[in-house]
Amino acid sequence: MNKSAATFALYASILALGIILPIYFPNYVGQMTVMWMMVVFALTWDILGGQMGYNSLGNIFFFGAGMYASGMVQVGMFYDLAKYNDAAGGGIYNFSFAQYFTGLSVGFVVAAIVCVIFAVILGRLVFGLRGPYFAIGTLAIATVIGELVSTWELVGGGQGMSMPNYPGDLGEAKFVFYTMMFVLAISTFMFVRWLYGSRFGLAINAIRDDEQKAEGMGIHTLRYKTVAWAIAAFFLGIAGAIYGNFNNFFEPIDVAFPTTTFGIFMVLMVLLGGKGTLWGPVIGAILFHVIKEVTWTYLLNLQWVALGLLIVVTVVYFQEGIMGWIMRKKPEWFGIRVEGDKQRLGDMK
Amino acid sequence: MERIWANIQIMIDIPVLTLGMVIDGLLIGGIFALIAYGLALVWGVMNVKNLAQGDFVILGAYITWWLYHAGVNPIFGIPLAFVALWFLGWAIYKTVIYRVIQHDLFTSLLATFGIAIVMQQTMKIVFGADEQTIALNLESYGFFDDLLTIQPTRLIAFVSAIILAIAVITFMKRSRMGQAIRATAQNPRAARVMGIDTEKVYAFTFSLNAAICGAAGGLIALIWEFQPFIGLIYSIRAFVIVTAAGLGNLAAVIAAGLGMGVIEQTGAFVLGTEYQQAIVVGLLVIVLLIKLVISSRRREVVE
Amino acid sequence: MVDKETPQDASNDKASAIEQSDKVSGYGAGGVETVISVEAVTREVARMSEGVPDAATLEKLAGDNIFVSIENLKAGYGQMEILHDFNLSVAKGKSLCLIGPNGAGKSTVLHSIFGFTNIFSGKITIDGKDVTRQKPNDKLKNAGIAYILQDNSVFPNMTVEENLWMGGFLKDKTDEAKEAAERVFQKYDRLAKRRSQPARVLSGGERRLLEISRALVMNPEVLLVDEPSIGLEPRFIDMVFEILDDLQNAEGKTIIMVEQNAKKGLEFADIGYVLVSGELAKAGPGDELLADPDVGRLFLGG
Amino acid sequence: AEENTILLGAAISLTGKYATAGNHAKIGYDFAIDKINAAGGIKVGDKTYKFTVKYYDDESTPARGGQLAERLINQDGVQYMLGPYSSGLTKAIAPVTEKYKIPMVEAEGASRSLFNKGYKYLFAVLSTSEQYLASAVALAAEVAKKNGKDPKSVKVALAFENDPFSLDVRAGVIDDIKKHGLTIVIDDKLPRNLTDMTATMTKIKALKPDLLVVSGHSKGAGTATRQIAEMKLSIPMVAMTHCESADLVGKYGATADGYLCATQWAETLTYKDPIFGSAAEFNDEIKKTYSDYADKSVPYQLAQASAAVYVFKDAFERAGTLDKEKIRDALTKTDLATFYGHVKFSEFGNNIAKPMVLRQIQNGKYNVVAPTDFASHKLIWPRK
Amino acid sequence: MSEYIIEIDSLSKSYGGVIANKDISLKVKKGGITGLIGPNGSGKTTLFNSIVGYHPVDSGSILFSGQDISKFRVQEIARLGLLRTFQQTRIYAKMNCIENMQVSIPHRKAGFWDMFSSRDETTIERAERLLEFVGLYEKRWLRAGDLSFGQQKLLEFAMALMNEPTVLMLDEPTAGINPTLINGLIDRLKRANEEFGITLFVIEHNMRVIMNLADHIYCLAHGQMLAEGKPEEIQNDQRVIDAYLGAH
Ligand SMILES: Nc1ncnc2c1ncn2[C@@H]1O[C@H](COP(=O)(O)OP(=O)(O)OP(=O)(O)O)[C@@H](O)[C@H]1O
Ligand SMILES: Nc1ncnc2c1ncn2[C@@H]1O[C@H](COP(=O)(O)OP(=O)(O)OP(=O)(O)O)[C@@H](O)[C@H]1O
Ligand SMILES: [Mg+2]
Ligand SMILES: [Mg+2]
Repeated sequence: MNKSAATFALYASILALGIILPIYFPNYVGQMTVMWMMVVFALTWDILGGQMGYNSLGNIFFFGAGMYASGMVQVGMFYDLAKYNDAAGGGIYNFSFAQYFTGLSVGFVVAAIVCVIFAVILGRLVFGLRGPYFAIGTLAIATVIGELVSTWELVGGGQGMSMPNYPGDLGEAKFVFYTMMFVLAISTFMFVRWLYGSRFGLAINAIRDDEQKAEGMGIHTLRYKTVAWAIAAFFLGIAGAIYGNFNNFFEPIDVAFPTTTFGIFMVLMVLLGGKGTLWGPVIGAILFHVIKEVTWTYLLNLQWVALGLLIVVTVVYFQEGIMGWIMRKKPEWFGIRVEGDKQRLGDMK
Repeated sequence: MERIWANIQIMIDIPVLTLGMVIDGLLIGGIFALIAYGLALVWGVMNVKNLAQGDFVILGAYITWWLYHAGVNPIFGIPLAFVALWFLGWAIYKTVIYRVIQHDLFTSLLATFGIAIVMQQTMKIVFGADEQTIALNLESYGFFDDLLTIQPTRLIAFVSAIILAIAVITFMKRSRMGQAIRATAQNPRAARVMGIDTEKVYAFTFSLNAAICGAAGGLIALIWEFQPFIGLIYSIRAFVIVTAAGLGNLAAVIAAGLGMGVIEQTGAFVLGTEYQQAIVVGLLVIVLLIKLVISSRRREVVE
Repeated sequence: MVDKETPQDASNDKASAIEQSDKVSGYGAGGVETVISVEAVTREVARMSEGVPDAATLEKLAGDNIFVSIENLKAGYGQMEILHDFNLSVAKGKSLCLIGPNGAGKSTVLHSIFGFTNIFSGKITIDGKDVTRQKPNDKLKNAGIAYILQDNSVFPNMTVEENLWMGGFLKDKTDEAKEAAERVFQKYDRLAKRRSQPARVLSGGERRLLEISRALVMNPEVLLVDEPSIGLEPRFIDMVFEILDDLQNAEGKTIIMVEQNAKKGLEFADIGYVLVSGELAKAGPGDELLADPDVGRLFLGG
Repeated sequence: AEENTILLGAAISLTGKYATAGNHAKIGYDFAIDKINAAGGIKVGDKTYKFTVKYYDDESTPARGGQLAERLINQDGVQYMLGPYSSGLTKAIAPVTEKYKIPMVEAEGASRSLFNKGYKYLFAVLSTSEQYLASAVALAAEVAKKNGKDPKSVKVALAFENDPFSLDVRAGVIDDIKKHGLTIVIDDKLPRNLTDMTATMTKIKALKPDLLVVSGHSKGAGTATRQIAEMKLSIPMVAMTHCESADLVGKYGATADGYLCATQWAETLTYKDPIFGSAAEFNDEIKKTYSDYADKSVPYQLAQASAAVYVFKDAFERAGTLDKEKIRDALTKTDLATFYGHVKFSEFGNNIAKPMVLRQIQNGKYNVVAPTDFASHKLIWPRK
Repeated sequence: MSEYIIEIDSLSKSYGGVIANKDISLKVKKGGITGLIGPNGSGKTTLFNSIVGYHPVDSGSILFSGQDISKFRVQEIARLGLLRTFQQTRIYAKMNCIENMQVSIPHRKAGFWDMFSSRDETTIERAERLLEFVGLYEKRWLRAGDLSFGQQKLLEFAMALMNEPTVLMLDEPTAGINPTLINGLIDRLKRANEEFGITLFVIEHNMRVIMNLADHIYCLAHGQMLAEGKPEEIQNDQRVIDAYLGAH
């Protein structure tokens, strides 16, 4: 089998699995939705973290921003947001089929746009920071915003926000959100695949390896960095919007801006799969999610210990990630040569 | 907005209260500085960003607390926590950290994040999930009709923190090990060429940091409530302080620690307690932005 | 393949004018006519060499009282083998210079001696003691090896003075290190002027000077020197070689050096090795190699 | 035996910030199940069943809670749910149970915003959170009147954690303050990770309120108690939630004296039922079974969890079938006396038959002081 | 426009107390090869850094094609076509040599959407030809970070050529390079200069190189301009000999 046929078969089978699995295991649809979300997390994190060397701990901000943006739009289009969110206010709010889906589609678009705008603005601020300062700076921004949102009465403050209920059959709802998340994950993947193959990929790799040099060579570093972040923000924003509706309820600290859970998981998954590679994040995310769900089921009460140990073991013994490991063992699969066509004196005679 | 002005008005009208908050901020800032100093050490020397910093602290608190309930006065309990954490730090270095030292930022962040999780859970299993504290219930010193109160435990904690900090700093400046640590921080390969056993230096540094955290935890047990999952907030504070102060600069770390204590207390008073957490982190953002502006004038970046 | 073995137009009077004047120190002067690509060099060497000199030949070359010896060393980075069955012998108080094209593995030889590489097989002995598996930090203490790295190795945030003290880290008494530092300052006014400034502010050449003098504080038996003249101004290059000469001849130190400034290196060293693609291509007394027309054409720039 | 069990499901906070209270609740569930099973189980029609529970750890995060509920229902086949700990988690789980039409009897989600959404499968045995500290406000007004003062002159300081539960308590308190016409002088919200309340306490020093109301789970209660003493504040009346789970008396001894503590339940109350006996008996038995509580007072979180299981038992027996719709219908008609208090659900699912009680710490004892019908002791005012 | 592409007028730069450059004035002729020599620590690298914008200057002006660039930032200057290499080599360590070359195309000519254009064949071909020249063709798939010191230096040089700069500033391009290869480098530099009209400005300690290469040489000492002139003049200038070259 030649290489492109193999690739095609791989893609086709993943696509097929994504469609077939939820039909055969309808009970796991919720978890599978979250799994695809994890794939989006990992892929978008890797754009900056793996490919560009900018290790952001604050990407989760866009997730929350997308969630809140779309939530506000979905409710705000039809009701008074403040009243809706006033917990003591009582009252039951109904969304018709049309209202719900209009809100949803407008909400997603707004979420994506808002996140891109945020990325451009924030990028101006944080891209002057390097290394750990960038990581901590972005973490700080995500945390501060989470804290501030939790004092913002309009969106429910620390009480959080309940999203409109899906107007149709509730069993159908989960397939709807699953499909959205799956499509999002696939689109994200295809997009970054194309991206890394273009000049863009090279330039952000150069920034990763030596940004000062890249600047000195005339690469428009800020432009590349901003665009890279905006791309990540775009997909994360939509993921947030989907998740807000999927989960039906969100609040700032634990759901929308969970810097210490999802925010760290993003990084962990990429590391597990192998950072700076195309497939690494995908494999890492799926594996991580599956392991996590399994330990949650079978090691109740010890699941966090298991997760902690998994992290430690990965980092200690498996630093280059799964893809990195494969690359080291089978470099020729990736067109990488470890050794130049080295001549030895003896051979030349 | 009105509320903020009202609060500022109070601070102006009753300056003793303001003074009280500043003093209190300094007292707790001493402990923050200690934790941050430990972080600056492992960060600077080994390039390990230790996310388990706060969990070392909490473990130190638990050890002191446990000893207290077993009848050991914290005066002895805290040094014991120091020693216990020293050995734990050493063990963690030998099993995990030695593998991640020469790697990039995230390897160490994640490894220590993993350690943090394991520690939290283990503490929960061993000590339970309840909030604990060592309540010595000492009578506070009151001044100006009790408008200004100074809590003896906080005073003790502050003084101990300062003594420990001075001891560590002197050690770093004067001793051979201290010298080796500094050299290794700057260029490990060259240090090896000088005959320095960098492995030993790393193990020592990591243990020292854990021990410092252990002692700081003992002090925290004396003044606050703690539970297994609260370590993260101490880690965050340490990161904020170190980021603000920069590595290598001890005086700055201590100043930033004290400053953070004061700003936390007064800021929460002025803006409202709900912003306290935001203030801590917001402060970091502001410091970074200032650094950015300054360095962009110098055609540089913040590295 | 760009194979420009034909010399360029030799009637470059500017160049020949310089060749005449013997005033220039450091790198020396000379023409720049010979233009050969790296592959061509490798191929030529393969053609001309009479096979890899074996260990016995090398020992004979080194003379008696062998101090440092490497036997059948296979070493490299990670899984990659850079040195293939490499042998080396130097007698006590002698000097050896490794030359060869870029990437031949010269630095790797020094790395291996000091313990910075992965050693797959082979043996390194110093004064009869096996040091193959010793950790780098024990090399100075137990085997008396000092190493001057090819790239930057100052402690940037320590002062120049402290840097020198660090050179004597293994000394039991700190005073001795301080005395040694004073001696350095007396010799090099340049460093003395900067003694209490952090080393990061030094210029490239000043750093090199610091690195070299620092390595001498411990009074080592064996000196590994990787391209001592890199980045140095011409007068300093001469000075460095004078220092090395003094160390070898007056103090009886054994020196293993890598030098791209091959002319200088071979002039200085007792023995010269030519390394190509991780293998020894030629070995001989320094002046003999220097006179060898092939070596001249392929490694000395014509 | 396999057929003869009824599987209940619960996502509960075993880790994370609600782990303490979550564990109380879990013990409550476990205890009740053991007790009911030992007492002959549940008679449904002519069969007897035993309860078993499937637990998951929700880590105190709502996101996780929702997922776990889904998993319990879909993968573990749970048909009847017990509630999680805290209002936030209940808010995340209720839409799921509603979606799958799974009846849930919960004991720890008190936010009243849970009960205005029109949920049909959600039942809560406890009093809703706006009632938690309402009687404290009433008491303060009463005291003021008795001392011949205008309630308007009573200055109130509020310190509430910024989380769904505490904010709900706050909403109730504010309603009552308006009702009685008191004046709010401080209204601080505490971030969730707060460990130090110096800022709030300093404000109290400046503004000298007559009543301080605190709600912030056990950390809030402990921290406030400690710092009130340390900063030598004299506040005539202090009311808070979570005194028992924070073990104020054990930790702070005399300094906690005089505090008013909201509780859903107290062992001194005169409720009883055939399984658990009287409140006092329940209390003793817990102390006997779980050594952790031997020298602590049993938190009400534990008691109400037990009560929730008991309510299920009752509903199963009255329904006479395992059909979940029928169970739901039976639950709506619950009218049950328990050791925990009377249980009767409104059309929204909250318990309307049981009042909150207020206890005051008096010489290290929790004595019921309000409402008057239940009071065993007299209020001590001012505190010191 | 004047025949000089870089014109520096009384440029000063000090680090705290250390005066690295004092009142330096010099001119780099368009299309020529200008040399810069001077003892260690005389301020050569500092001068380069000032020109390409790595730090602010204290005073003085730097004109590039008549435009004052002393306040510009690194990228802006690079995009004008002013490129420099580093004394301490800098390459993209985790990318292979070909990628290193590909990413070194002249970005100043790129528009916003060019960011997303594909990696074309002609670029790769050009990259390969250049790599072949510096003797790295066989190593083209190797990670640049795994190259030896000298090989990295060569790669950096090839990358600079790839960028088609107007002015190329080289900081000790031959330090650590094998003498035979140095000849090749010089040859290539001269050809780059002649064929593409790239102006060269070179720091060197290697007299063999600079004397053969440059047509005009400046010599710094103690941060100040000591002498300037044609190679022969410099070589025989007593001040230069005293301060720098030394004599036997
Ligand atoms: N850290 C490393 N990892 C992998 N390969 C390496 C590493 N360092 C060097 N190499 C490879 O080893 C070979 C020899 O390198 P070495 O540094 O010994 O060369 P050298 O002879 O010192 O060259 P130069 O004169 O350029 O310094 C080179 O081909 C290089 O690609
Ligand atoms: N960042 C800095 N801070 C303080 N002083 C500096 C700094 N950089 C350079 N210097 C000082 O400025 C002077 C000039 O340094 P520069 O690097 O320009 O020298 P150079 O001419 O390139 O020397 P070399 O040939 O050795 O590379 C030196 O004395 C050096 O100590
Ligand atoms: Mg080398
Ligand atoms: Mg220089």
